[in-house]
Amino acid sequence: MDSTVERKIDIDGIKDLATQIRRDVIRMIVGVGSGHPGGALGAAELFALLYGGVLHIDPKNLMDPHRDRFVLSNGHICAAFYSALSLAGFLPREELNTFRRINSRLQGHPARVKLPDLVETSSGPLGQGFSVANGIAMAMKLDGSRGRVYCLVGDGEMQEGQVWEAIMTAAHHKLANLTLIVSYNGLQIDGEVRTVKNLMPLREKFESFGWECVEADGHDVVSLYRAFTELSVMNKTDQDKPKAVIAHTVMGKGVPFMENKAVWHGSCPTPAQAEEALLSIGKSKGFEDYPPLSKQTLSRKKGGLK
Amino acid sequence: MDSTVERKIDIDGIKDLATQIRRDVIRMIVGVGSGHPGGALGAAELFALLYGGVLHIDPKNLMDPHRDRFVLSNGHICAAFYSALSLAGFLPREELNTFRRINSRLQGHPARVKLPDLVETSSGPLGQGFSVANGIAMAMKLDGSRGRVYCLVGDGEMQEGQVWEAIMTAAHHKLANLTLIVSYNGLQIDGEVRTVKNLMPLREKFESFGWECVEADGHDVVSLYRAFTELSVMNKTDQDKPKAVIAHTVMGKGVPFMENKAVWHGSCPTPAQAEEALLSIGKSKGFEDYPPLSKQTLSRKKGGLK
Amino acid sequence: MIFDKPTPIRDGFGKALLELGEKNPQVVVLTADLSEAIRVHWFAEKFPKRFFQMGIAESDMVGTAAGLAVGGKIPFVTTFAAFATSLANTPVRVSVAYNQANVKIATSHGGVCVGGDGATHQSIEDIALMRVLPGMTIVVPCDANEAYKATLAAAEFRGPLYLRLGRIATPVFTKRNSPFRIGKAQVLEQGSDLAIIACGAMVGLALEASRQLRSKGIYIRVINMHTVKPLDQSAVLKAARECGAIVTLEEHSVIGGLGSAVTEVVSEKYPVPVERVGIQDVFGESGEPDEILSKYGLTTKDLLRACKRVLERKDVKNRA
Amino acid sequence: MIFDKPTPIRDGFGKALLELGEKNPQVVVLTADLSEAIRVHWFAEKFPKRFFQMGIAESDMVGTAAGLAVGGKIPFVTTFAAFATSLANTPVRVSVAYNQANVKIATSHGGVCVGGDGATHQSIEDIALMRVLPGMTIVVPCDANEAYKATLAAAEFRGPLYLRLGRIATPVFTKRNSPFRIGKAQVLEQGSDLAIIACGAMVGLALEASRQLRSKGIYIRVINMHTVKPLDQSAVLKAARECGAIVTLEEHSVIGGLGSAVTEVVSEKYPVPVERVGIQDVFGESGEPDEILSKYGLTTKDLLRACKRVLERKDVKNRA
Ligand SMILES: Cc1ncc(C[n+]2csc(CCOP(=O)(O)OP(=O)(O)O)c2C)c(N)n1
Ligand SMILES: Cc1ncc(C[n+]2csc(CCOP(=O)(O)OP(=O)(O)O)c2C)c(N)n1
Ligand SMILES: [Mg+2]
Ligand SMILES: [Mg+2]
Repeated sequence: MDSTVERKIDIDGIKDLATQIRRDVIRMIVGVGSGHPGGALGAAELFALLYGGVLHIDPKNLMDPHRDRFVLSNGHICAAFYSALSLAGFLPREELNTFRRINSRLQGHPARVKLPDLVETSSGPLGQGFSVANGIAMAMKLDGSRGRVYCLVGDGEMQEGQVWEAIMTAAHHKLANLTLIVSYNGLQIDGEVRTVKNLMPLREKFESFGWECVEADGHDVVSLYRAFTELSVMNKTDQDKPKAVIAHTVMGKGVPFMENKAVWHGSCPTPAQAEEALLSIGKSKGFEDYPPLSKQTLSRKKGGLK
Repeated sequence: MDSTVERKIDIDGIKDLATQIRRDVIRMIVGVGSGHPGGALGAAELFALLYGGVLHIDPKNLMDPHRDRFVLSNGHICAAFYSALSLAGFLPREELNTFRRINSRLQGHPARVKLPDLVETSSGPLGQGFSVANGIAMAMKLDGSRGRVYCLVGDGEMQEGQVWEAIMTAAHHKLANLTLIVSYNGLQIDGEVRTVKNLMPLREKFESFGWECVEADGHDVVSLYRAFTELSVMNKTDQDKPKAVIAHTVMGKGVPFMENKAVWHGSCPTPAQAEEALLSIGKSKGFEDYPPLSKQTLSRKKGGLK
Repeated sequence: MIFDKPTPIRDGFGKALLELGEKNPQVVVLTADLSEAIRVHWFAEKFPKRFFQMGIAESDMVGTAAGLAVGGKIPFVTTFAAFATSLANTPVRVSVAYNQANVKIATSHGGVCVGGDGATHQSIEDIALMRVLPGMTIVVPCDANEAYKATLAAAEFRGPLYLRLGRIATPVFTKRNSPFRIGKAQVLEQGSDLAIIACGAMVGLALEASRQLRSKGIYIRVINMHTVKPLDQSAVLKAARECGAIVTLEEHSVIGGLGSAVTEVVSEKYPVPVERVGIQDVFGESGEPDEILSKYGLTTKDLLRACKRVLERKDVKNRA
Repeated sequence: MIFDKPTPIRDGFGKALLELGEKNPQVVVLTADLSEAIRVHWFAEKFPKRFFQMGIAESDMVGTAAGLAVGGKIPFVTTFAAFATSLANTPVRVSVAYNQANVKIATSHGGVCVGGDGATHQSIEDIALMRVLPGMTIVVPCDANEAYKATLAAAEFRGPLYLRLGRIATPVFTKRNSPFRIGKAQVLEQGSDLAIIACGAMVGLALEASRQLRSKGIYIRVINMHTVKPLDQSAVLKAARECGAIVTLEEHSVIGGLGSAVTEVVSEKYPVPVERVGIQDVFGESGEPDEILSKYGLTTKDLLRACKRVLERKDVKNRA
């Protein structure tokens, strides 16, 4: 079975990509002194798989009506998103230096006005992006697009009522061209999801709302890919359910001292911690760290930093 | 089995009360020329049972900390609510004449500022009341009240995201002192619920959200009562789930030309139709129609009508 | 499609939408279980594929519309004013306004002329809620004809736009060939003793007040400020300079809406006395529209009183 | 509990809450997965039974709080400004304001000093959104001491109240014995060439501008308008009459907030030139607080420029 997957995607390449995303995330956050490392690290494989094997998007043909779309609803983990975009050729690598800084296109939460071709919708307030993803899927159906919409949400995010409205909408409007990915790391800001506000059993919930739902190990590329493809028999008339992938992830994955600790949802590591983190993550084989820019260069380029 | 129920509530009396509620609803709405008869008629047995047998509320001791509370979340059906209040001695019967009129306490949607002792919370925008009911249940738990909170919602109303937030809240905070009643008539303004935005299977949804859920025939007092009591093993430590009763109701029930027709959600019958409706409903045995007030009286009393 | 007898303002919207359905295949319509109330049932019948019933889920509806706009469509989302602007405030803010998404939000039940449904259904805040959003254009047509034109203009206009439509039958003031341009106030009467700046169905009251005062030798400038944002500042400042006193008039709270917009501009550029006629920061209630208008101070009489007050203050100022 | 060095305004709130926990058994606290950000983790630890974690569900949280108030409690609901006032706008409107429920809504992240999180997390609309609700009291403390007093006062006050609390460390201007009464403006400097009416952390800028202008012989009246609603109209009108020119200053859009409130009052009662310093109807962005304040026109320099502009207009007016 693994071999089938291997024929379709470059598993090692994607794992390697995930490593580089993790490195980028740590460097971006420690570089600016704030951000959300936990969820971003936990979604490294997801972004690597999406931008390294699943999404049909071509940086050179961004207006292809049949391209896939990606919506990041849990916008706070955007460090991983920006990293993936830069590694996949959509953004200059150096630009990651501007993350969360004044005058940057890489806002602390993805901003469509800053990156209209890459950010389908601004997110930040949880629960907003998913509805937009549904709307995009509807427009694509109207236009006969062969593309697919992937939308990522956090588990804590699913406590927002609007998410459940969107779940009903996708099922009711038969958005079989939509895949919702839940990054299920069991944590949110104030602690464990089950303590803050329990979501379990989540799969049963999706099923009772008329969705197809599979679970996957969010750090196992093969498991994830299989979850995606098991479901992507899309646009067939006999198959009109939207698809949910519950990706079991670990907050802070890859950095032992961060793993499964809610405090790393939104804390910035110290420089020493960042170094330790980078050591744990290791180096990627196929990629390089983005080059640092001197503050002066940044300031010249963007005209804002002091 | 029926006999057990009969020992606890006066089944015939409650049925009779429902008849009077239906009469009142028709007369109130045709009297003012607008309102929402469909859902109100469909909830006649519910209101009759609540105010005629289930709720422990005493018009003479409205501040009893152990009293039960009732929250009408689907506020548009308040004609039935006001009627029940008047029949149970909480409101003067004549006041029903003022329904939806200027300067009235009987607003088109229940307004707490107008009736602070009887309306626990203002409703109108769907999806609001249920959260408030949860809050009341929490306050009662804090205060060690033996009372119970009953909250009524419409099926269409359940499309609001906030309802699902409240569903999660009640389960998470173990509000075993709360009963949610869904008036499941399968209709809303624009037609069938399953066409507008499907809700089925609803019971599975409640269960996947950690609720106890039973279904009942919303027009069969015994079936309804059993649903309430099957569940009211409340405040036991081993039992901390909130309880949902899916009451299968018929929009416009009791008035054949209105039954199961979405158009009667919010249309006012003509005087001739109202007469026909009253004929179909028949007379109650134990109650009288509320006396009409002349426009002059109304105007003198309330100072507003022309 | 032009109306000549009293017509619900929303009808002008519904009819224009039908025409847009034919003309522009990108136009899509969403509603939240209120298709007839906001007059999109005509569009729904004719263009079922481009009509999306979203159920009672206004936040999701607005977000979905933003997605449709991202996908190249021109979505009109429709519901009551309170539900679009208050209940769905965050999707409007984030997914529409901040995204600069090409979404048109069209609502009925702005103001108090809602009839028996009462305070919760009477939006006296919607203009304020929309006005504080950067990049939001706000259009409040004064009659069905203007609603018709505004709807066609909205579809041409690129960007977020809020269209507030009245529910009850309203006299028709504007003609087939009356000019309408988003952002450009329409001066209906040219007096210079005092200016009344009004929007929506209240424009009728302004014309009536003008008629009554003319007989006393007082000449009112009546401005139909159909676009509340961006406000036609030059029309306001011209009125301030030439008339020296202003009364604003709207079926909305005196806080945050047209009245505030006018006081902001004149305070900054040319301070003159301004009276704001509107709902005086209280919730509405059930009743017949005329009963409510009269109880809450939105009659010609109230307007005339405000004119009198502001003229007195203008005099004091001129004497000083 | 009194602060003397720069302290996040929210800390004053968190400490007062802790004291309220002891003093008043009816006080309960709700949060939506942001307990530390809004400093209710101290209360949560000490009074776990009266602390309700509601998860990321702000609308439901506000509705639940209204229910707790119906049940006799004094709930403080806490989250970021945008989530309380925009996302939960309808529960605030219906279940709190219209119900006149005794709910206190306390938020951080009002304004742009949020740091890197960017526009969606920077509420420049919250005061406007709350001000248009009938019966809503709005308090914007200028430092941690005032936040502390305001929180205690809020618990005593009956009815809906919105408390806007800054996130970043802010210099402390007020003293232990500085007077604080909801609805009563505090005049910090007594000049009469020009009045600056400010709220929140911006009061510091007003004091700084006053210091700088004093050296040029221009005497500023600095008014700390901690209560934006109900506005202390007599303080505003006194300033208008005695100073003849006003600058308003707030970390909020110039639409709908304190600036609008002031122009409404003076336009109605005593028109004078008013400059509104605030966010100029645009969304914010990521950056360091000082970078953002400077990019968006909220520095002492910007304030001084506004003072100059309004003084020129006052002169023109006086000459005319
Ligand atoms: C509507 C809204 N409420 C609150 C927040 C603040 N917030 C940002 S992330 C977060 C926790 C999200 O949890 P989860 O989705 O599980 O993401 P994770 O922490 O796992 O990355 C919260 C409460 C927000 N951004 N939006
Ligand atoms: C938030 C909100 N959206 C829309 C409406 C308008 N509205 C009133 S009742 C109703 C239909 C409700 O359906 P249901 O709950 O099934 O009640 P029924 O028609 O069965 O009485 C709608 C859409 C509303 N009151 N509130
Ligand atoms: Mg999580
Ligand atoms: Mg129904």
